Formats: sequence, structure tokens, C-alpha cells
Amino acid sequence: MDLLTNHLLTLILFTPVVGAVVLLFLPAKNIRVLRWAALAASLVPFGLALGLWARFDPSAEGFQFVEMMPWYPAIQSSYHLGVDGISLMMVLLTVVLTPLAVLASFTVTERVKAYMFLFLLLETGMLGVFLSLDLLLFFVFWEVGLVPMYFLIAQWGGTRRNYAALKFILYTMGGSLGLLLATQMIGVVAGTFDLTELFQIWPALNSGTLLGLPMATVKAVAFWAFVIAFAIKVPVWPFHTWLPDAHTEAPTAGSMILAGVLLKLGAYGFLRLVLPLYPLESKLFAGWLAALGALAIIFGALGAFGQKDFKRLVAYSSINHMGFVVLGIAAAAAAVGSQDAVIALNGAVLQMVTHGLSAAGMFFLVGVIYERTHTRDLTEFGGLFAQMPVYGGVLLFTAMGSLGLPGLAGFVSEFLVVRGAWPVFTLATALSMIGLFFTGAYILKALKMVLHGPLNERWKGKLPEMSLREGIVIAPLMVLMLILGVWPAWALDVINRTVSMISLAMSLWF
Amino acid sequence: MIPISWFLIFSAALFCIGLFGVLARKNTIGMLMGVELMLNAVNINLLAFWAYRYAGQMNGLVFVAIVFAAAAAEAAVGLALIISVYRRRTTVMADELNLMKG
Amino acid sequence: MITGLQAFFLVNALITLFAAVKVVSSRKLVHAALWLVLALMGVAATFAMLGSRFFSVIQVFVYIGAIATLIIVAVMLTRNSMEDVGPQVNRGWWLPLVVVVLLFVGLVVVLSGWGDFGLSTRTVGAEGENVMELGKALVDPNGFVLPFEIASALLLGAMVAAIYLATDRKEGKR
Amino acid sequence: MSFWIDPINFVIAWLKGLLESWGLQPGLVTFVMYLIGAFVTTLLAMLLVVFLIWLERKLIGRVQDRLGPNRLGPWGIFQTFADMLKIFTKEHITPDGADGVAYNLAPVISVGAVLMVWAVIPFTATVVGVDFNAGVLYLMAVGALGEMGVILAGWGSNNKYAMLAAFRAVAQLISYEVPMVLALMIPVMFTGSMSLQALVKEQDIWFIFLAPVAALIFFISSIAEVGRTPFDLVESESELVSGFNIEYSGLKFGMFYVADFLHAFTISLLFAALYLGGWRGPGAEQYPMLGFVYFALKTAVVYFIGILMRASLPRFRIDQMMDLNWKYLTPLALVLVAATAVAGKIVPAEMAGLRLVVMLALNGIIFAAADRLMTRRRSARRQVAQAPRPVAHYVQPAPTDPGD
Amino acid sequence: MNMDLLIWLIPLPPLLAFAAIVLFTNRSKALSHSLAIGAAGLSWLASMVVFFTAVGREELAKHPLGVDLKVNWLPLGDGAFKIGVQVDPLSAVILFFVAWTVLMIFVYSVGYHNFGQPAGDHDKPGLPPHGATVKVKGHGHQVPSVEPMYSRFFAMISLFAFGMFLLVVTDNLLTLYMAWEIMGLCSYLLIGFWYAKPSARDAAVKAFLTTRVGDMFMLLGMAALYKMTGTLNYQEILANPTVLEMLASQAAPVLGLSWAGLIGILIFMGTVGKSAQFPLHVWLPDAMEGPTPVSAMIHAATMVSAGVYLSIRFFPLISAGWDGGGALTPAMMTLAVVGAVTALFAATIAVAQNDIKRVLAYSTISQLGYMIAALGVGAYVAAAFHLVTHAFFKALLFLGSGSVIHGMEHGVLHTHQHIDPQDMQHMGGLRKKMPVTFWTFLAGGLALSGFPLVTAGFWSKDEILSGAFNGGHVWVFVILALAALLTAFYTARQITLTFLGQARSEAAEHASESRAVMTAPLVVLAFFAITAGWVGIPKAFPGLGGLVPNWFEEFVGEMLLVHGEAAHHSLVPLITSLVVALGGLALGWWVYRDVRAGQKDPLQKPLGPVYTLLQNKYYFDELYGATVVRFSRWVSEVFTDRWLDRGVIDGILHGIAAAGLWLGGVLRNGFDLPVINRFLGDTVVAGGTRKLGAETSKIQTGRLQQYMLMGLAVVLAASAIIYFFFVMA
Repeated sequence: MDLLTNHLLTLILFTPVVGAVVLLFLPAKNIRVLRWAALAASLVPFGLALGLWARFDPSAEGFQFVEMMPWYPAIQSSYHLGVDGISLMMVLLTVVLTPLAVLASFTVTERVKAYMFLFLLLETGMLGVFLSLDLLLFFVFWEVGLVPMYFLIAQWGGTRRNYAALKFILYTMGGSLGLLLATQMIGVVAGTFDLTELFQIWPALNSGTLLGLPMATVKAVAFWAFVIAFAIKVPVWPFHTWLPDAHTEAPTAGSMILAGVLLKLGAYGFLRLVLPLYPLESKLFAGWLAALGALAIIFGALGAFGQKDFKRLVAYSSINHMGFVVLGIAAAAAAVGSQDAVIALNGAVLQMVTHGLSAAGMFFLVGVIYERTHTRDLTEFGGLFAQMPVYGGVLLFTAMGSLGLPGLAGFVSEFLVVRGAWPVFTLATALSMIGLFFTGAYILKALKMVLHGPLNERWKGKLPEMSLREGIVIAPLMVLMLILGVWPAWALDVINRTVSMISLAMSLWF
Repeated sequence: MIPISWFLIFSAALFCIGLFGVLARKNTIGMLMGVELMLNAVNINLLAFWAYRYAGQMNGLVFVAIVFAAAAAEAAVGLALIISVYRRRTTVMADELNLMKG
Repeated sequence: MITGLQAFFLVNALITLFAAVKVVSSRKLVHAALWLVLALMGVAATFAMLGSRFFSVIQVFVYIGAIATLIIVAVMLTRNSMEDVGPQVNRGWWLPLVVVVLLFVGLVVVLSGWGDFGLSTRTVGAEGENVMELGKALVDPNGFVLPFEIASALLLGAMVAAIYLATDRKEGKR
Repeated sequence: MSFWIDPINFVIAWLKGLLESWGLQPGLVTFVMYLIGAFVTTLLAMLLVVFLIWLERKLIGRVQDRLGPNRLGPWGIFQTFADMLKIFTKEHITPDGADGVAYNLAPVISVGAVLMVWAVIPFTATVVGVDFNAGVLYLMAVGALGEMGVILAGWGSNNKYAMLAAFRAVAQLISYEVPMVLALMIPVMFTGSMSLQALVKEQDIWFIFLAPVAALIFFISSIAEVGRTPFDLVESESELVSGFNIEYSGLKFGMFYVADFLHAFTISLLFAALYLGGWRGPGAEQYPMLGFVYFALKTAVVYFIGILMRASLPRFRIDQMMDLNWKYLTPLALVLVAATAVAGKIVPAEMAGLRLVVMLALNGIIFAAADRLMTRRRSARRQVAQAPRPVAHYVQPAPTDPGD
Repeated sequence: MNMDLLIWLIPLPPLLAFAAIVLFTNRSKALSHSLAIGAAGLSWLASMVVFFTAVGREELAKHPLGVDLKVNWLPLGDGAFKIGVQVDPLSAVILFFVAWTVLMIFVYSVGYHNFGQPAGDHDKPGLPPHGATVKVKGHGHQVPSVEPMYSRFFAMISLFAFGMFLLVVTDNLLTLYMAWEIMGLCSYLLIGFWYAKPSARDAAVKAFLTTRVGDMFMLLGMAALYKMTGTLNYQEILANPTVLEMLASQAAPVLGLSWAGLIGILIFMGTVGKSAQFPLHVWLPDAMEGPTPVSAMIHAATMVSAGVYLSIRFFPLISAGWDGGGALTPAMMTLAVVGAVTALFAATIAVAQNDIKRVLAYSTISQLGYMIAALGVGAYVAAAFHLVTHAFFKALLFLGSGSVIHGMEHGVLHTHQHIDPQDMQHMGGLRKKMPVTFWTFLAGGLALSGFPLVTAGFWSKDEILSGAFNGGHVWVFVILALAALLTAFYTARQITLTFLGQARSEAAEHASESRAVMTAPLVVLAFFAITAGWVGIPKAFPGLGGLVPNWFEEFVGEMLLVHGEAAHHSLVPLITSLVVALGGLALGWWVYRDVRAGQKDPLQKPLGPVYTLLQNKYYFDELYGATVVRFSRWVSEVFTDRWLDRGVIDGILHGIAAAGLWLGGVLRNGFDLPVINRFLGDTVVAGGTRKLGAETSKIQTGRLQQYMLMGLAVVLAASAIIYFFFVMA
């Protein structure tokens, strides 16, 4: 049992890879076995993560379950893992969504082995980012998460998949270059990649030079490299155009993961790296970030409202929702140390979770209808409620969760962000209400065009109801949305302490 | 009591005999048998040092166990290879298997 | 004066070495395999004399039960090598012999220069090894779990590889 | 120590004292004692076989609605002795081209391998040949020796049927060792020791209740190890005439015969010791002889079930036999070991009642799941088999998607 | 039972009923409605217990019920956001009428959706039932058919009821907002209940989005309030003079308002959306697309009441800084203006509507404006009083109109006449066909128009008018009086057109009384519509004052920290209200007393274009459609999507990509191919390597053992050398 407790994070992190390797040895033709094996492989980290959660002490400070081993001693990089409240929530989100996405991919029939392999690899990449406490390790996993997604889009995507996949990879790779640059600079200047050490020394660093550049310049360059890398991933307006394309062309499960977890990597980067490492710069530029967040909220919602493609609409909704995360982070950076900052951060992290659930659910439901009709054009639907009442109910529920209906997950986080951001960025918050209004507008537009109205005779009697498998995929998401909406304390318990600590630590630099 | 030297010399002899088998046997299966003998000799050495000097530690025993595993793996793969080769070329003689010739 | 145990060791060693020689020189491969079994038995007895009952049993189980059986089966499957009773060593067999003898001499010379060469008191007790401790050491993260896991992976890989290699993949026939 | 409480140890102590009083070295005394013990045990086992052969013939006769041996002695009890006499007096024949060493060594190894098992079996709380800290492994190792006997017999006979049968036998034996070892792991895990005596002593609750599925697996694979019906492919007459021992006659054949029966009985002993609590029973600690009786009774029950199986089940096909092992028993056993390990850690041994419930539930679930999987596979295969096939001309079948 | 726990439990049964119906019983109609009604009954029971306990409690406003049981809902920073329940006088009276109306509406729905009737011939989910053919004595006979989505309806109204109960009993603004939005969802679902009808679908979206505009402001107000006070609990803010003082004295950054004013207006914007105040009133008439019980739910018992309830609840905040007389605070002024304008504006539209439900819808808007205006002039108790009485008689009127429609539908099915069963032009003379409906409707109508002394509406309306007059806000008083006149007029018009005179269509001749399950709730509500006013007769009322104690004033008035000046009762408002009520009624009856079939509205001629303007609701829908809706579609589809995202941003990206491609091409053709490949590749590196390989490959015999031997010999020799020359030495 010691092995389990001492190396829980490593186990969670690498069981998907092990599963992926096992998959390689299974016969490629036996699709059923491959599917179930992939599902089983993704369920193991889920179980382990539940254990992690159960043993996690929300009242403790700092990182827990820390593992540290020499990894790259020559450059002071180590295999350093640990979780705090934020990463725990993200890990939980990842391990919940991945099995569901795998289950949702049971309809994939081509090259299942490669597909599932990539999926499990993707899971490790994502988990690695959330778990690593070493900058270099963070970067490595960041990239590990990138490549499988590219292949998933490029190989199993829709008609314009090549364009979308290329756009995705180039865009995010471009961001990663900045990340790499910043990582290198920090590593060289600070002499370590260990985050817990960097939190202590990096913000304090004022003297010294790198390649003849003064330290202030170095820090500014590294700061902006980080910000751009993460902003692209979130994505913050105006770096967002890769997202609708990638989402639209990705396979259903790919979209689920992309929206559910991958976008969170960017926001997580802000929380884990940018805020603690650059408290001063963050505060300085928080206004810009808030403005971009508000713009993302507004233009995300407007963009979604302007779509005729169901999936594109949902994709834009991600931009809209992630805007709140950015707004919350910006508010926390500006109001550092105050109660507002803590509330905004709470809201931002919770919004990451809730958006992960609702966006994944929405993408899945789009996939469900797409599999039946082979179209995503909203104008071709209509009146499907009568044909698929259960689907209609589920879609309604999930859409309301996405809309932020109180009682479901999205509301609490949005309220917290608004509450936290209001005193800091009053105008941006007020303007973002326009976005929130249009959130309602586009959600209702989608519902109206898909479910309501006279039945499009083309689909009469042709659309089977949701299958049990599909029900199993969506049910956990719905339950979680409901639970988080009705009783968010269990999640906030975990988050609250950590974000308070982050905020406190940041305020010490002023 | 038996001095350790006896065991060491015994194992050295076993090792050399095995090595001779590997080097001189025409038949690949014969070579494999030689390898087994060598591995056994190694194990005797390990256990001898363990028994005479480091009985409190587990290193020697662990290594023996791992040698066992390696031996089993080697036998399985080796024999599978040989059988596979035999299917294709109906021979297991080492001197006839010279596809690697430059 | 030679004690009973020493005598037993000498007899065992002689039998084992003789069997080993027969393994490498026997013309009939099946006989060679049988001699191998005998040699392995001798080694198992040596293990027991070294105080490791556990490994002596393992030796019988793994080597005789599995490896030797495998070898015998392999010998029988590669039929014409079984029937081949011609010279079983290469023509230039003397060269390896020389090398091997040199090696042996060298080993003995090197070993005899070792200070503890004549050591005859053991540190292991009469109860033999503690299997429980061994097991714990094998799965202890601070012990040998990594080698152990690698060995497991090796075995698994070997198994897969063996199955893969041995599968007859002729077209249209399974 | 009074004779009535523990007669065997009483005799042993007396003998020991006697030998020491003769002035022998203690080491030599131990050696002699072991020799005597081995001799006595072997003798008993051999004599037991005589009875077993009669019993089995009689029982199978009854199952098949026959009388079985009934001429010699009361209930035909001396029939076996007559057979023995005949076998002893037959000529020793060595076939042409047989490999003398292998041919003659094989029967000896066969019997020896079985008898060696008896060395570690705890007959009572006090009587055990060697209480060996790797006893379970020893069982497997010795079983492996038995394979050697089979293979030697097959190859030494210079007969292609014998050879084929030996191959089959070896394949079967090696295959079924895997689930067997795994099934043995579970009692070992419960006990924390590989000593058989410790295993028995640990069974406050019989392991068959803690690990019913493991017991089942062990039982099935041990029957396969013995090569009895329904696993008697080795001697399927229509294909292989009589198996690897076809070229044997007379006493050498008799030895195979004895080994066969003795092996069957030995696995019953092992089953009783490993899963049915061995000699344990009310009062067995105080009166070891009582333990011996319990042990004998349990063994008899297991053996009886084995005979019933032999009498009632048809023989497997070779592919079925292999399927059963590799696709069913082995994975099942693996899952079981993992699950039991985890559950055993979660529910410590101190909470015996809870542990029992948990283990039973776990086994039930795993078995039900395995059974369901197996059933579905089987029915799927049956559907394929029942699908109409083209008769007149061969049509390239369209590639089907196995995923749907 | 513990009273705190009981209050917690009030909203629960409908929620459970909702879950149970959705998940389990939606196949069984009888089970579904039994569950829903049973749940509503349980809530009713609990509410009554709580209400009467509350009534009997001393100083309830200072020590509300249920405040002891709170839970930590959101851990935030060092503290936590707590939620809990409270029942103070205001929520007690709201609870009373909500429980009653909800239960009545639930029961009524069973009949309205034709439970027990056969399934329709061509009915589909998503469309109203069209009737079923039943064979009676050999020939076909059309009867109403049961609603195909019967169970769904009960699930939704159960959720709705949950929302309302939650909203009433909660003790903080955040939970109120949650309940508020849940009701918004339910109204969306219920208005769009017959979702396959495009009009219903659009009405649902319109309702949701229009109210959402208000909600967004409210959310901001909530955030601001939370920031300023650190809590959202009513008791801690509204019953706490220091907090109110602080809010009233600190200046907000917007428009020179104090924080109290800003927050008050922001929160009031929620009311504007929810209670359909001008200019966000457009959704409410369209919401008539839903089934009639839904209209009753939305317009009487729940949603719109919730809006006014919010404003009443936050009156201390809105009026913070107001000393009970003198100048109104900016927030109060806003309320007064919006309310008064709405009251008059909606009443004028109602005069020209022909749809029986639309008249009521505009009447509702108008009456809500009344309450808001009353709040605006500080007549707190009057507003609450009117809220209660209005809830009863408006629910009654809606249900009555549903009964009328039902009866008309019966006639339509019977005669196969193709007319709109909701159009009052086709009715007339239903008094004899549907006596129970008539008498109850009459009671409701008289209450609405404020028929003196006997009806509840009179007392509450009178109080508002006197509040406005006595407070010195004459312009409000005049507008409200005008609105009251119009109210009486269109009520009389409605009753006359519907029930009196002769039948103007065949269907109306064959209309029949609804079943008892529908009329029984009417009777119950009619009882309250008459009597509910008697608990609030002002002391100063000539003659009657003091005969019955003014219980309502004492009970609810306790809520206020700052009381208005003691009402010196003037006769002006009393006389005004008498005149407008009776005059309006008489005028209405006189104008419409003998309208014939096919005849145009008698007002159309004298009013001319004004009538058209009124009939088209001042063209508000068209105005919004041409500006707001079109603009937002242009912004989203053209500006954001086509220009900004695809044009500018993607254009820049594609430009970068093209540049990269060009650079790559140049490098490849200009450097790689000529320099690296031809020069270096073919001559120097590759050639040399190839030669070397050919030389060394000769020692490769392919014999494994030779390799090993060679290797071993080398190793042996090396070790020997090392050993002898280094170790030994």
C-alpha cells in the first residue's frame, strides 16, 4: 500500500500510457476489445484519482502527494509532482471526462487502435501538465498533450480537418515556442526549474543579466511569452480563431476533451505560472487581460449567436465561457490579496470545471445528433423534440447548464467571477453582461432551431432515441452539473484554500 | 564447512563449459543450452557471495530472481526464434544461418 | 579431512560438471537436453547447499519444469536436428576450447588473488533465506520494485514475442 | 507425549531415541529417520493405490449401472492384486529404436514425481515430512518433474503416437500450471507463507469459503494436470491409440498406471489441505490422530467428486481444452488474484466475518462476470456456426465489422 | 415539527414531484398529476402551518421564523456564504396566496388538459390537442382530446412551483436569484409548451431573453451589493439601519447616485424584466401562447408577483435615505415613473384587444405598474396589499378565461366552425351557458375594476390612490386614477362582450360549462377575490374604518424601519376611486351592451388611428424587431463572424501562413537543392561513406559464433592486459 500512497500521482499519470502500450499489443481487428480495453485503461486513473481526492486534505497548505526524483540533474530539472486544490480539480475533471470521451468514441470504426492509443496518450499529457511542479516537465507534458490532438483532428476529423488541424497545431505550437523560450530563460537565470523554488526566487529577482539584457527585460519577455502561450490556449480574444475550426472538425470525443480539458491548460498556466511568478507584472497588465476577457465574453457570445453550424456555435460558446475565467484571473491579479481576488479566483477555477462539464456535454450531444443526421446545419433541424424526447430533455438540461442557469453548475462560477471582478473592473464586468445576455440568446437559438418548431419532415421516424451508451456518457456530466450547481461547497472547499494561498503569496510581493 | 572457493571454481568451470557450448555447438538449440549453463553458473556465484558475505541483504537474492526471469524470457524468445527460423529454412545449424554476411 | 557435506559437494559438482560437458558434447541433441536436466538438478542441489532452499525449488520449477521442457520440445519440433547425429561441434572447435580454457585459468588466477577466497564461514543461518523479506524487497519502492517491474515487463514482452514468432502466418491458413 | 494422543510422533521419538542410543551421529540419525519416513510413506501410498484402483473401478461401474469388479474376494476387493500379479510377471519389452535411457527412466520419474509431493503434505498437526518454507513452490516444481517423465516416455518410445501424445500432454500440463499457480497464490496471500503447514494452520475459515473461485480453478487445473477425464486427451484412443505410454507394458506400464492413480489421489489431498482446512477440525489440535481422520475424510470427498466427474463428463477437444485454459481460467485467475489482493488489503484478516462476506461477494461478482463474458462469446460463436453457408460455390465473405 | 425545518421543506415536494415525474412516472398521466397535486398539497399544508404560526408570532419582522437553520453554501476566502430561510410578515402573506393559487391552478390543470378524455385523432406532441372522434350511437361525435404531453406539463409546473416557493422562503438575494431563474426557465418551457407551434416557440424565446435583460442588471446589482455589504442576507442588509445608512451615504461612480440608489435601480431592473414593466413589457402578452393555467401561473401566482415581491422586499434599500416624506430618492422616482407609465400605457392597450387572454395580460401589466408606482411613492403596505389581492383575482380571471375558452372550444368542436375560440368578438351570451364561470368571472372582474366595498380590489387600489395623493405626488395620483378608469372600462367591456348580450357565433351558442374540477378552483379563488380585501380596511375609512381591525397594515407594516407619515385620510382619493370604478364599469357596459356578430368595435370609429395604434400595441414589437433584434443579428452574423473573425483575424493568420510558405519555397529552391544536395550530398559525404562501408564489410561473415569468439578474444586479451599490467603492478 505504500507504493500506492507514495506514488499515487505517478500512477495516475502513467496508467494511461501503460494502457496505451497494452493497446498496441491487442489485435487491431478486434475493435470491441480495443474499445473496452481503452475504457478500462482510462477508468483506472479515474479510480486512483478518486482515492487521491479522498486522501487530499483541503485544509493543508501547499502541495500534497509530492513526488520528487532527479530527472535531468545536469540542468536542475527534476521529476517533481504534486497537487493542490486547483490541480486536483483539474485532474478530477480530466479523469472524469476521458473515460466518457472514450465511451463516446465507441462509434469510431476506423483505426480504432491508433485512435484509442492517441486518446490515452493525450490523457497523460493533460494530467502531466496539471501535476507537474517542474517547469521543464510542465513544458514536456504540454507538448505531449498537443500532438495527439493534432492527429485526432487530422485523422478522424470532418471534411476540413486538414486545415483545422494545421491551424490548431501551428497556432498552439507558436504559443509553445514562447513557452519554451520563457522556460529556458527562467531556467538559465534562476538556475532551477523547480516551481516551488521559483515561486520564492523568481519574483524577487531584480539584478543580473542574461545575454547582456537587463533582468527587467528578461522578465518582461518571459512574462509575455507565457501570457501569449496561455492566451492562445485558453483562447483569449483575438487568438481564438483556431478554436471554432478545430472544434468543428474534431471528432466528437476530441471536441469533448478539447473543450473540456485542453482549454483549461491555458487557464491553468495562468494560475500556476503567471500569477505566482509575476505578481507585479500581472497586476500591471491585468487591465489589458480583463479587457481581452470581456471582449472574449462579448465576441464569443456574438460569434456563437451568428453561427448556423451547431458545433461551431458550441465552439464559440467555449470562447465565451473561458472569457469569464480570464476575467476572473485578471481581477485576481489586479486586486491581489483582497477578498475580491479570492472570490474571483474561486470563480475562475470553478468556471474551468463547470465549463469542462457543460462544454463536453454539449459537444457530445452535438455529436449524437450529427451521427444520426450527418449534418450540423441548424436550419436543417427543427422539431426534433417530438422525435427524440429523451435527447431533447438531455440537450435542454445541458444547454441550460451551459447557459449558466442557477441551480446548475455554470451559475455559481459566473456569479463568483462577476462578484470578484465587479469592484475591480467595473466597466469590463458591466460590458460582459452583454455577453452573458447573448449567451442566453445563442443557447436558446440552438434549442429553438434543433428541438422546437415544426418537425422537419426529412427526419420523420428516422431518428432513433439516445442509446444506453450515450445515456451513460451524458448522465455523469448531468449529475455533476446538477450537484455542482446545487451544492458547490464540496468543490469550493478544495479550491478555496489553494486560491487563498495563491492570492496571499502574491500579495507578499507588494 | 565448504570454503567459498569451491563454489567459485565450480561455477567458473560451469560457466566455461557453457561458454564453450555457445561458441562451438553447431546447433542453435545447443548454443541455447550453453547459455543456460552460463546463467546457472552466474546464479551460483551470486548465491555464494550472498551466503558467505551478505546474507543480511537482499541484493543477491533479488538479482538471482531477476536472472531467472531473464533466463526464462531468453529461452522463450530464443526457442521461438529458432522454431521460426526452422520453419522458413528447415535448418537450425548456426553455420548455415549467415544472412548477416556482409 | 573431508566432511560429509564436503564430500557431497564434490560428488555433486563432479556429476554436474560431467553432465555439463555432456550437454555441450553429446551427439544426440535430446540426450544433451537430458544431461542439461541433470546438470540443472546439480545446480539446484548446489543452491540448497548454499542455504537457499527457495531458489533450489525455483531452479527445479523454472529450469527443469519450464526451460528444459521447452528446449526438449524445441528439439523435437526441429526434427532433422534430432536425427542429425553427425559431428555436433564446428570444425574449428579447438579455438573456442583454447579461449575457454584460458578464460577458466584467468578466472581462477584472478579469484585466487582475492583475499576472501578461502572464506569458509557463512553469514547465512540454518533457516536459509527469508522469503518474506525477499518478497517485500521486491515490491518495496525503496528496494527493488523497479528491477522487478522491468523483469516483469521483460517476461511479458518475451511471452508476446514468443507467441508472435511462433505463430504460423501462412496465407489463408491459421 | 502419550501414544494415544500422537502415535506417529510417539513412534518417531522412540525410534530416534533407539538410534541415538546406538551411538550414531545426530546428523546420521536424522538422515536415517528421513529415509525410514520416506520409505513408510511411499509404501503406504503404493498400497493405497491398490485400494484406489479397486474403488474407482467399483464406483465407475456403479455410475455406469454395472457392478464393477465382483469376483475376487468380497466385493471384488482382490481384483487389483490379481492384476498386480499379472503385471509383475510380464516380460520387460523395449521397442526397437527406443532410446534406452529415456525409455526406462520415464516411468520412474513419473512415479517419483508424484511421491515427492507427499514429502511436504501435513497429515496432522504434528506429522509432516518436511515443513518447507517454499512448500507450495515445491509442489509446482515436482509437478514439473512429472512432465519430464511424460516427455521422456514419448520420445524414448520411438513411436509417433507416443511422441504426439507427449507433446499434447506437455502442452496441457504446462498450460494448466499457469492458472494453478495463480490459484495457489490466493491461499498463499491469505497466509503470508508458502509452507503447507502454515497454510493449513491459517484456515480458521476454510479457504474454499474465502476463495471459492480460486478453489474451483485449482480443482479444474489439477484435474487437467492429472490428465483425467475430461482432460484425458493424452490418451484419446481414437486419435493416439493409448497415449504416450503405448509402447510400455508390464511393470513399466504398471508404474505409469500407479502414478496416474496416485496423482489423482494426491491432488485430492492437496485440495483438501489447501482449501478444505487440511487436518483441521474439532479437537484436531489436541488429538493429532483425529486430524488425520478429518484429513482423510475431506480427501475422500474430493476424490469422490473427481471420480464422479470422470464418470460423467465427455472429453474435451484440444482446442476447447486450450481455450478453457488461456481464455478463461488464466484471465479469471489473474483478475481474481489482483482483486483478492486488493480486497484482502482493504478488509484485514482481523475482521473475519466481514472478510468472509466481502470475499464471497467478490468471488461471486467476478465469477458471474466471467461466466457472462464466456456465455456471450460462446453464443456468438454458435450464431456464426449456425449461419447458413454457401454450399455450391465459394464466395469471398465480405469483411465484417466485429465491433458491431 | 421544528418550524425552521418545516420552512426548508416547503419548496421540496414540488421538486421531488418534478424529478419523479421526469424520471419515472411520465408514462402514466394519472400518476403524474396525482404526484404533482399531492406535492402542491403538501407544500400548501406546510405553508398554511407556517403562515398561521407566523401570524401568531409577536414582533415577527424583527425575529423572522426559520433564521436559525443556515448552511454554508459557498466557502469563500476565510468565510462562507450561508443560505437559509426566513419567513417574515411579507413572505408570510406572499406564501399564503402563492400556496393557495398554486394548489388551485394545479387542480384546475387536470380539467384544462382534458384528463380522462380519449387521445386525439391527429394529436402530436408539441401541438395543442385537436379533439377526438367518439362514436356515440353509430355516428361520429367530436369531443376534446387529452393533452399528449400531459405528464410533462405537470412536471414543469411542479418545478415552477418549486421555484416560487423557494423564492418566497429564502433569506438571501442569491437564492432568490436562483429561484428567479429557475422560474424563468420554467416560463420558457411552459410558454413554449406547444413547441411545434412557431408562435409559441418564438414567444418562449422572447420571454426568456427579455427577462434576461433585466436579470443581467440584477446580477450586477447583486455583485455590487455583495461587494459593498459582504452579505446578501435580507436581515443583515434590509433590517440593518447602519448598512442602509452606509449605502445611502456613499456615492457610486455612476450618474451621481448613491450606492443604495445604484444598487436599488439595478435590482429594480430585474423587476422590470420579470414583472414586464415598460419598456420590457413586450414578452408578457406573447406569453399567452402557453396553456391557460400557465398564464395564470405566470401572471398571477408566481413570476410577475416575484418581480414585485423583489421590489417590495428591497424597498428599504430603494428608499434608503428617504425620510418618509418629502423628496423621493432617485430610485424611488424611477419606480414611480416606470410604474405609473406602465399602468396607464398597458391599460390603454388593453382597451383595444380582442383576445380574451391578451386583455388580461395587459391588465396584469397595468396592475403591476400600479404596485410599482405605489412603491415609488412610498406606499409600501399598499403595494404588498395590492399584490396579494391582485394575485387572487387575476388568477381567478385567467382561470375563468381558460374556462371560457374551454367552453368555446367545446362549441367549436361541436359545430366544426372555424373560429378562434379566444376571440371575444365571437362570444357573447355565455352567462347562461356557463353560469359558474360567469359569476366567478364577474367577481374577479369587479375586483379588478375596484368595485366599491365588496371586492378586494377596491380596498387595495384605494389604498394606493390615497397613498399617492396623501404623499403629495399628484401626477402619480392622476395617472393612476386614469388607469383605474380604463381598467374598469375594459373589464366591463370584457364581461359584456363575453357573457352578456347574445351569442355572436354558432360555437358560442353550443358552449358548455366546464367540469367541476375546473370550476371548483374558480369558486375558491372567487371567495378570496371578494374577502381578501377585508383584512386591510384603513382605520380612517369613513364608516367602516375601525369596525374590522386593519390587520394587514399592522402585520406587514411592521417590516418598515421608516414609516410614512401617519395617513391622514382624505376623501379625494376615495371619491376618485369610487367614481372611476363605477364610471368605468358603466361606460364599458354602455358602449358594448349590444355588439352584434361581425360588427366592428364601437370604439374604432371615434378613436380612428389611435385605435389602430392601440390595437397594435403602439408598434413596440415592430420597433424592437427593427432595431434591437436586427442590430444584434447584424453584429453577430456580419460584424463578428464574417468581418472580425473570418476577415480580419483569420486574414492576418492566412497572411502570415502565406509569407511562411513563400520563405520556405525560397530557401528550398535557392539553397537546399543546389548547395546541400548536389554539392555536399553527391560528392563529399555520401561517396566517402560508401567506400568505407565496402571495405569494412568484408570481415562480416554472417557467422554468429565467429563474432562472439572474436569479441570474447578481444575482451579476454584486454582484461588480461589490464589485470597483469595495472592491477598486479
